[in-house]
Amino acid sequence: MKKFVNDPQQFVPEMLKGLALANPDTLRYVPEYNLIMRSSGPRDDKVSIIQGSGSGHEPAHVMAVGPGMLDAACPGDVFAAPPMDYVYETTKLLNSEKGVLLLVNNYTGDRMAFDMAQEMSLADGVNVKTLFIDDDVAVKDSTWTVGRRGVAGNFFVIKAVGAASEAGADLDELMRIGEKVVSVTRSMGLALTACTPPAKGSPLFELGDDEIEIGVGIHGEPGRRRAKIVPANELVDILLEPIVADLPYASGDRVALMVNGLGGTPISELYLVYGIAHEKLAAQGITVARSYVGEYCTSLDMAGASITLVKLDDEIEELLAAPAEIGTRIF
Amino acid sequence: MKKFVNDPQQFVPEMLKGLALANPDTLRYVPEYNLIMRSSGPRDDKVSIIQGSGSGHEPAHVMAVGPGMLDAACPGDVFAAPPMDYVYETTKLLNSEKGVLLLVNNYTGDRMAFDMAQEMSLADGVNVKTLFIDDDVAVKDSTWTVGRRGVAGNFFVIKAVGAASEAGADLDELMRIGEKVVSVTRSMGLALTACTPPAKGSPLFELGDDEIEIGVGIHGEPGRRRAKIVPANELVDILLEPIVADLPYASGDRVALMVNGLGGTPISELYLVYGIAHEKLAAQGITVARSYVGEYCTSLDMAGASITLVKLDDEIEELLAAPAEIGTRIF
Amino acid sequence: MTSLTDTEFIVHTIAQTVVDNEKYFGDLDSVVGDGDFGFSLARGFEIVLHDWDEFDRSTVATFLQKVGVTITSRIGGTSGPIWGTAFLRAAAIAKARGDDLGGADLVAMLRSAIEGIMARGNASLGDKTLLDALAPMTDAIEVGVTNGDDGASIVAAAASSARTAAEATSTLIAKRGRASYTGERSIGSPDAGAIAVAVLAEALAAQWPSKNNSN
Amino acid sequence: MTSLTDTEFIVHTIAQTVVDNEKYFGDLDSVVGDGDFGFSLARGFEIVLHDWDEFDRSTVATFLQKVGVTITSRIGGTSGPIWGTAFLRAAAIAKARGDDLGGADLVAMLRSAIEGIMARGNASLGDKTLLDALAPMTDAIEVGVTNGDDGASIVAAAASSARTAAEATSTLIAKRGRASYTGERSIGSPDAGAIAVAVLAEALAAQWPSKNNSN
Ligand SMILES: Nc1ncnc2c1ncn2[C@@H]1O[C@H](COP(=O)(O)OP(=O)(O)O)[C@@H](O)[C@H]1O
Ligand SMILES: Nc1ncnc2c1ncn2[C@@H]1O[C@H](COP(=O)(O)OP(=O)(O)O)[C@@H](O)[C@H]1O
Ligand SMILES: [Mg+2]
Ligand SMILES: [Mg+2]
Ligand SMILES: [Mg+2]
Ligand SMILES: [Mg+2]
Repeated sequence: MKKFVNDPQQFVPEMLKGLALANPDTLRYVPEYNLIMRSSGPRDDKVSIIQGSGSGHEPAHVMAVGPGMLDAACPGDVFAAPPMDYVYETTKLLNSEKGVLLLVNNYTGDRMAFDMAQEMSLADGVNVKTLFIDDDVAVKDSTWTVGRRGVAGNFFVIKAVGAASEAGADLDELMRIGEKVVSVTRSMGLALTACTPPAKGSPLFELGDDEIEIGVGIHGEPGRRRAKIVPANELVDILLEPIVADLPYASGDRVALMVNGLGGTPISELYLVYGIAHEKLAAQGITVARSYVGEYCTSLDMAGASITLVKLDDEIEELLAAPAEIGTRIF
Repeated sequence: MKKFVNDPQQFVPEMLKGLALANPDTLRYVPEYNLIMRSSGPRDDKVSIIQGSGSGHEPAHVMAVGPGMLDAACPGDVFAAPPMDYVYETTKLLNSEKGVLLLVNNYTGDRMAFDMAQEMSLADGVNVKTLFIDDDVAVKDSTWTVGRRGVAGNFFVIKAVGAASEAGADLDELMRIGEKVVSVTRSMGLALTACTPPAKGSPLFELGDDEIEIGVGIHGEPGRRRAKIVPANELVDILLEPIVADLPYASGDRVALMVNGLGGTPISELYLVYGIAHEKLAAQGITVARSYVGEYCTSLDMAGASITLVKLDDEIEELLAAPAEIGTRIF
Repeated sequence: MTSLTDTEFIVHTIAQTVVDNEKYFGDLDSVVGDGDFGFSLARGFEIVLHDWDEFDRSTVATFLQKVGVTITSRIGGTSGPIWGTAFLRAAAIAKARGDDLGGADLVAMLRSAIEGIMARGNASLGDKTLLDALAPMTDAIEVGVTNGDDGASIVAAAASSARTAAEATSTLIAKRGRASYTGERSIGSPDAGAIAVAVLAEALAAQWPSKNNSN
Repeated sequence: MTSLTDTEFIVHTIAQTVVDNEKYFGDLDSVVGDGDFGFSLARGFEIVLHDWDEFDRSTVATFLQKVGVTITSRIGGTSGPIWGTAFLRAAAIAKARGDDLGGADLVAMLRSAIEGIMARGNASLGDKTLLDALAPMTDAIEVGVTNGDDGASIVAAAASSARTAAEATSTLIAKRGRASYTGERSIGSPDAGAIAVAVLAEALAAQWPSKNNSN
C-alpha cells in the first residue's frame, strides 16, 4: 500500500486533526468522540444538523461542517458507522432548544447506531429526529429489504436543510424539506478501480485492466455487475439512464446535475463527463439549472464517478443557491 | 487504460466544453484556439491576465478563470505547451488598454511559445509582459540551465496578481507583485504512482508496489530519485526540509502552506499531510497563517502530493485574502 | 471452577481470537463487503483485553454487561450494535438466573443473544449473517446438554456444527448487510460473520482442555 | 525531376513517417520525458498531410514556409517551435538561393535549421537533443555532396550516421528539455528527438529508390 499514512489506526484522527488545524477559526475537533463541529458551538435559535457515517468519503461529511451546511459531523472509522456512544455524545454536545436533526445514509450499521443514539438522547430530553437518505438507484431490488443506500445525493440534503436551518426553520420543517429533497434525488456510480482501506493495505477487490464495476456504492464493496470499459459517452449512458428512468425525470424538468468523483479520478475527466451528461439531458428536454462537478462523496482512492440528479422546484433551488461555507475551500 | 474518455485526441476539447457548460454565465470556450475566457471579455480598466500551459494539470489553469483570478487560460494538449498561434490569438482576444500579463510556468516549450507570441503581439501594438514562475526546489542544479520548473506555486501568483489587477494595478505593478510572490514561493512534490496520459494509454513510468518518486514535476516525468515508501511523517520531511532550507524560511516567518494533491490522492490523505506539515513548521517557529488543502495543480491521475510555502508579508497576505470566484466551486 | 471463571475463559478466548484474526476477518468481509469487519471487531475486543482487570466481576451478569457496553460503545459499523446486543442479552439472562449457571443457562443466553441480534438487525435465519452459524451452534450445544455430555464434547460439537453451518452460507444469497447490495454475486463465498463464529467456536474447543490454566 | 518534387518527397515522407510512429515516438519520450512527443508531432504533420494539396507551391521556399507555419501554429510543446523553426529556416535559405537547389543548398538549409533550433532552444551539441542526430547527419550529407556521390548513397549515408549518432545520445546527460530535470537518470536511454531524426532519415533512405512514384 502506498498512501500518506502513519499508523492506519490513526488515519481518521490524524486527518481530523489536520482538518481542524487548517480551519482554526471555524472548526473544532473533539478527539474523545472523533467529531468535528463548528467552533461556535450549537445555537439555541437554530436546529443543530449532524451527519455521521463511516470515514473514507471525504469531503463528506467532516468537511461539510460550516454555516449553511452541517453543525457537526460524527465519523466512524474507515467504512464503519460510528459507535453508538459517539453519536449519542455528539447529539448531547450539539443539543439546541430548537432540536437536533440527524442525517443518516441508509446502511444497516449507521441506522442501528443512530437509532440507538436517538433513543438514548430522547430519553435525556433532547428533541431529536433522524432523516435517512437513500438515493442510490443501483440497489434495485426491494426484496433486499435493507433498502437503497445513501450516496453522493446526501450533499443536496445537507445543503437544503442547512440553508433552511440558518433561516430559522424548525425541526418538523427541516424533516419536511429533507424528505422532499430525498424524494427527488437519485444517484448511480461506477468504479474503474477498487479502493484500498489503510487498515487493509490492499485493494478491496480486483478489477482487470479493462474491467469496470457498475453500480458501486461508496464503501469499496463490489457493485451490481462487472463490464468492459467503454468510451465516456457510453459510461454516461450506463449511469444516467437508470437514474432518469427511476424517478422518472422528464422533459420540462429543471434539475441539479452532480458529477461526483470517487476519489481517484481527476477533475478533467469529471468535467468531460459533465459535458456529456448535460447534453444528453438537454436532448431529452431536461434543463440543467445547477451544476456540481468535483469530489463530494468518495470511496477513498477509488477511480470512478457517480452522477446525481435532483429535480428542482423553487423552494429547493433557492435553498441550494443560498450561501454556505465549509472547511474545504479553494481560497 | 481505464478513463472517462472518448477519442483521446478530443480529451482536452471535451473537458473544456464540459467546463463551459457547467459555467454558462461566467465562462466562454473558444474552440478555435482551445481557450477558456471570462464571458464578460477583457476590460479596458483592468490588465488582462492569461496563463497557458499544457493540459493535465486541472484545475490549473482553465478552472482558475474568473473574477480575482485569470481572465483567460490557454491550454495546450496534455503536457504540451499550447501552439504559439493559440497564445498569440488569445493575447489579441484579451487585449486591454491597460495591457496583458502572460503567466508562464518555466518550461522550454512554454517559454518558446509565449516568447514568440509576445513578440508577435508586441509587433501588433499589444502592451504585453510575461512573468515566469519557477517554484520547484526539486530541480536543484543550476548547471541544467533550463532553470527550475513552475508547479503548484503558480496558484499564489495567479491569486495575487488577479486580486491586484481587479483593484486597478497597472502592468508594471503586477510584474512587481508577481515577481515578489515568485521570489518567496517554493514547492516540492512526490509521486506514489505514475500517471496515464489519455493518448498514451499506459503509465508514463513503472513504480514498484513499495516505490515512490521524489521530486517529480507535474508532467508525469520521473523525479530526481526513487525511494521506498515510508510513513507520512517521513514523507512530509522529504518534501518540507528542502523547501524550508531553500529560501530559507525561518523562525518568526508567517507563511501560506499548501498541500496539493497530484490528481489521484484523496483529500483525506492531503489533510493528514497538512496536519503533519503544519505542526512541523510550528515546531520551527514558522506560523501557518493561511492554509490550502486540495487539488490545485495536478498531473492527471497521479497519486502523490506537493507542498508549497509562501512567505507572507502584509501586501501578499492581503492579496491572497481578497475575494475571488472560479469555475470549480463546491456550491 | 465457577461459572464466572468459565465466562472469563470464554470471553477472553473470544477477545484474543478476534484480535489475532483481524486481517483474516477483514479479508472475508472484502469479498462482497467493505473489508472493515476485522478492524471493527479488533478495535473493540482489544479494549476488552486492555480493560480486562477492571471489569466489575461481582456477578457473571455484571461482567458480561461491562463487556457488552464496551463493545457497543467502541465498535463501529454493523458489528458494534450486533455483538454488543448479543453480550447485553446474555448478561440479562445471567442476571435473571443467578450465578450458578449450567449448560441449559448457556443455551438460554445464546438463544436470547440470537433473538437480540435478529431484532437489532431485522434479520432472519437464512439471510446470510452470523446468525446462520450461531443458531445451528446453539442447537448443537442444546443437544449435548440434553444428552448430559461433558463440556469438552459439547464445545467440540458446537465448533464442528458452527464450521459446517458457516461454510454452508456460501450457497446463500445475502439479504442483510452490505453484502446484500451485490445481490446474486454474494453467492459463492461464505458470510464473514458466520465464519468468525466458527473460528471463535473452534478456538474455544481447542483451548477448552487448558482452560483451568488460562487468563 | 525538380527540386520541388524532391522537396515534396522529403516533406511527405517525413510527415507520413511521423504519423506512423506516433506511438513509438511517444514511448521514447516516456522514458525520462512526459510522453507527448509523438502526439504533438503527429497532430501537426497530420495537418500537413491533410492540407497537402493546398500548400502554395510557387517555389520551394513558399512550400517549405507554409509547412513551417502549419507546424509552428499547430504543434504544441517544445516540438512546435523547434520543428517549425527548422522548416522556416530552410525556407529562408531556399528563398535566397532560388529554385534550382543542389546538394550544397540542402546542406546550407540543414545548417541554417540547426542554427535556428540552437537559437530557439538555447541548446548546444551534446545537450542530448535532436541536434545530436541532426548535426552528424548533415556532416555526412556534406561529405557525400563534396565527393559527388549520387543521391541514393548520400541519403543512405545520412541515415546511417543519424542512427549511429542518435543511439549514441544514450551516453549523454540531458541538459535541455524536460529530460534534463531527471539529471543523471537521463543517462542510459537515447533522446526521443534524436531517434526520431534517425527514423525519418531511414524512411527517406528506404523510399528514395521509389521517390519518383511517390505522393
Ligand atoms: N442486519 C444484520 N443483522 C445481523 N447481522 C448482520 C446484519 N448485517 C450484517 N450482519 C453481519 O455483520 C457482518 C459484517 O459486519 P461489519 O463488517 O461490521 O458490517 P458493515 O461493514 O456492513 O457495517 C456480516 O458478515 C454479517 O454476518
Ligand atoms: N531546448 C531544446 N532545444 C532543442 N531541442 C530540444 C530542447 N528541448 C527538448 N528538445 C528536443 O525535443 C524533444 C522533446 O519534445 P517534446 O516532447 O515535444 O517536448 P516537451 O514535452 O518537453 O515540451 C527532446 O527529445 C529533444 O530532442
Ligand atoms: Mg463497514
Ligand atoms: Mg510536453
Ligand atoms: Mg464490513
Ligand atoms: Mg515531451
